[in-house]
Amino acid sequence: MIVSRFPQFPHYEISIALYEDVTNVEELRAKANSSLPFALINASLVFSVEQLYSAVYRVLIEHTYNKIQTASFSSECLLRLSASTKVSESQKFGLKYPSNRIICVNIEETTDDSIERPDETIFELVKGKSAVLEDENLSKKCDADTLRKIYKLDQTFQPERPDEFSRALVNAIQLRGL
Amino acid sequence: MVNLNAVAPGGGREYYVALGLEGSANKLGVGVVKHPVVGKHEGGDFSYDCESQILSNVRDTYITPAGEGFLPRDTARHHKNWCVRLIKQALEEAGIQNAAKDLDVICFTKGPGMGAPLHSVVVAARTCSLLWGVPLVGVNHCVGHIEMGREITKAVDPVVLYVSGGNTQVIAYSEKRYRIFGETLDIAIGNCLDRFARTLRISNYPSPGYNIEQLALNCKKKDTLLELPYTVKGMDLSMSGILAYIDNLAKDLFRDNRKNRQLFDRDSDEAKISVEDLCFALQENLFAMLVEITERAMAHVNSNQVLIVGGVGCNLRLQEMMQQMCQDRANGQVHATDERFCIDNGVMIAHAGLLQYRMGDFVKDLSETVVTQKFRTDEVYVAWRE
Amino acid sequence: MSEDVLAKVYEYLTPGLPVVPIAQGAEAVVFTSEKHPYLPNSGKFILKYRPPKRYRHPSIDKALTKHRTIGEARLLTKLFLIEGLKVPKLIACDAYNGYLWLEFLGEELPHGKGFSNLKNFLWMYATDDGDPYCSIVEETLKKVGQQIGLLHWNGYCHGDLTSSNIVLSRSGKNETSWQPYLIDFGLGSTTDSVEDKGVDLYVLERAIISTHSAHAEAYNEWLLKGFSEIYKRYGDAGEVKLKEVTKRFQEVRLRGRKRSMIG
Amino acid sequence: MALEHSLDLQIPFETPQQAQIAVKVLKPDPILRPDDFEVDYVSNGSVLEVKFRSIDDRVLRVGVSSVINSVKTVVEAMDELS
Repeated sequence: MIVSRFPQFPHYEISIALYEDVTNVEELRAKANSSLPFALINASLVFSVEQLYSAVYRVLIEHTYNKIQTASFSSECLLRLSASTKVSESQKFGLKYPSNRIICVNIEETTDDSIERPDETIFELVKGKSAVLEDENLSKKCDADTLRKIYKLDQTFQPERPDEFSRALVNAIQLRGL
Repeated sequence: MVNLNAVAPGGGREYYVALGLEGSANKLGVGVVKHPVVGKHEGGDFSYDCESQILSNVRDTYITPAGEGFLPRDTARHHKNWCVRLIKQALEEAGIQNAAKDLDVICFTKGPGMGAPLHSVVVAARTCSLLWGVPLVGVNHCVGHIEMGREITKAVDPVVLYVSGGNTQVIAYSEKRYRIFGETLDIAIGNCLDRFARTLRISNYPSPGYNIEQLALNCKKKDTLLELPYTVKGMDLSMSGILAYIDNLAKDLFRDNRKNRQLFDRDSDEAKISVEDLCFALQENLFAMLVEITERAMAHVNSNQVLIVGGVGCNLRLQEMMQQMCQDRANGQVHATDERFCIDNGVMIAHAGLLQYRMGDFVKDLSETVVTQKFRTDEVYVAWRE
Repeated sequence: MSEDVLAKVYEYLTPGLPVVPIAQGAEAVVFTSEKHPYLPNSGKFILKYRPPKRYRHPSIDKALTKHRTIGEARLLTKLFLIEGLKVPKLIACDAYNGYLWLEFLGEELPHGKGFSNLKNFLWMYATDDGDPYCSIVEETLKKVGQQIGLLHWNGYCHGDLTSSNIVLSRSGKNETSWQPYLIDFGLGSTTDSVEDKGVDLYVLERAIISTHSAHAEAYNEWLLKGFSEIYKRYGDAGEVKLKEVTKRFQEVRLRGRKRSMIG
Repeated sequence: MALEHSLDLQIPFETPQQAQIAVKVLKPDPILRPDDFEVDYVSNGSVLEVKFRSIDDRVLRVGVSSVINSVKTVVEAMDELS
């Protein structure tokens, strides 16, 4: 689990963790929409850490300066990952399609700006193996074809390096809805 | 090294005196300027500080009836009628009793401008030159504005916004030329305002632009601005589309065309927009574009000074906006002049022509005095600056 | 730079994200930051802020700021997808407030010659004992022309092509080859208009003439050469379009010189 | 087309010098349509002689009136300013 704060938003603590071989996906799906305070993201649609954080940054920008369009930080995370303005489309990033690799994102408003020791209990509902959240791990197991479809990247776009693919995703996330 | 004292003043005087004649558009202006011989001018670029004294500055404007513009032939006739009288008046006011002895040079506008009016004035200039045996200098009208503006405001090396009936340019000095960094791609700002004033059929006295400015001040709904096309293209701008757009609105307003819902309320059918609102919106939009391209040029040449010249430069709203732009830039300064110098005048031609004369550049053969409608600012070799 | 503008930016960013102002363009103030806005990476990043302009009516100002911030961000993402075209990477976009985060490009030129945009680069070779016609200059200008060629061929225009809006980057201090990047797309557009392209070329030509007049002829020739190379890659169709663009370019240039200036 | 329409003017000045000045003032300006209209100025003693030739009387009239207007300015300047 990684706990961090963005320098521009010191009063929000962002906890992110990647779980593999999750066994209780059905249970999580049932709870995802209502009772869970954190976002559950299908890890196979996350290509890079940059993609993920870029979406979280936009959640906080929208939250602070505009207004978030969904009920909670957790659903807003899915929305901001999506390239489409439709909320229903953003469900693809959740557990709409079964996946046993899940990324959990929790955004918490805090009174101070100190970084706490990771609180491993916040995601304890997820029954799976904690894995390292890093680009190599993500990109290797990522469903690139679906990502291309979601982000409307056709086959003429053939990046030489993985960071260029990631850049295309960040582009789409930053421009969504504008 | 620039030496402005290379040519000694005539008659053993300690100062130069120049007569300037301007008539490129509907203003006929005659002025007399005096430059004292100052030691510092021998070595270095002090062309912005000639310690010049204005001995006289007289002007007569050809005013057309409301709704009408000025045509070249009628304007030329006006200038012919008044030119000699104005020269006489300017010389008297300046205390010049013997022009042959007391003048160093006669300066006239060579261009750009309307051909026939320019010609009317140069005929008088040539005659005076031959009668008195005083040399002639042909001056670029735009350079006249720039040099007069620098002299009055002491702006050393400003970005110049030149806005008048015939010109809209953003200019900066570089390597012996006043170079044009941005300009209108179609009509000039003053032309745009004049033509809109004609559509509104408002008076051309003292000038159409001034009357638009006054109407804009009386706009009652300054918070809700009528949206107009905003057409900045890099450091250039285009205004014909905006004029066409607002002209149509004005015509619909006069025709009482209630189908135009931009103008008339859907429910009450009452006009939502007044002539004052149109004038306000037009000024806000056009001037925002002018200030923006000026700021672009400033950023490009790393300058923090602006000098506004030309007739539209009298507009206080434009000056205010330019001021606000400069306040937000490091050490930004705005220099503007009042109507005596902003509006076309003879003094500016005398001053710029005298700078040229002092660098040894004057007419050697009358064939060089043929006026020209098209004469770009950057064609002039600016010998008097480093 | 006005204190008000800086105060506003510092408040937006909070003390946790310190930035240093490096340039004030006409529209935007540019800052550098050592911190990335959302990644733990440190390095050098650009924050471009379009402050409200007091001089213009609030409704014009709001519309322009939003339109240009979004426009620039959108164009950067589209241009990134064009093979061979080099533009800075978009990191984040906050259109409501007029902020863009971008990748930092370029470097300080040696001997205090300033930041490595094309303008300073050309000045560097024009002053002291530099050779303004050396092969590095020629190569670089051709590459700049190619970048513009790629931009135009793919249906885009820059809208404000000046030598300050072209940044040169190289892989290392000893590397002699420079890669030009087009920056500052606030006035850019998606367009197939031959007129817009002609104006783009004219604006750049004039910028070169006004700031690098002594060598402008050769410089503009090299730029145009690079530009043409891109079009010529596309055979007859390319040649036809190239002719259209260069013909219009000459017309725009002529219009500029001959524009009637009568009141 | 030949320039068949013509008009000669003799304008008396007070002195030969004045007539010479008038020639010098009027001469430099180019004719806008040299194929349609020609004008020639000479001084003969204190008289300014102007010869006009034109393709038709309309062009002739416009040209003559323009020159007369200029001559008026010259004369006025001589009267008032010398």
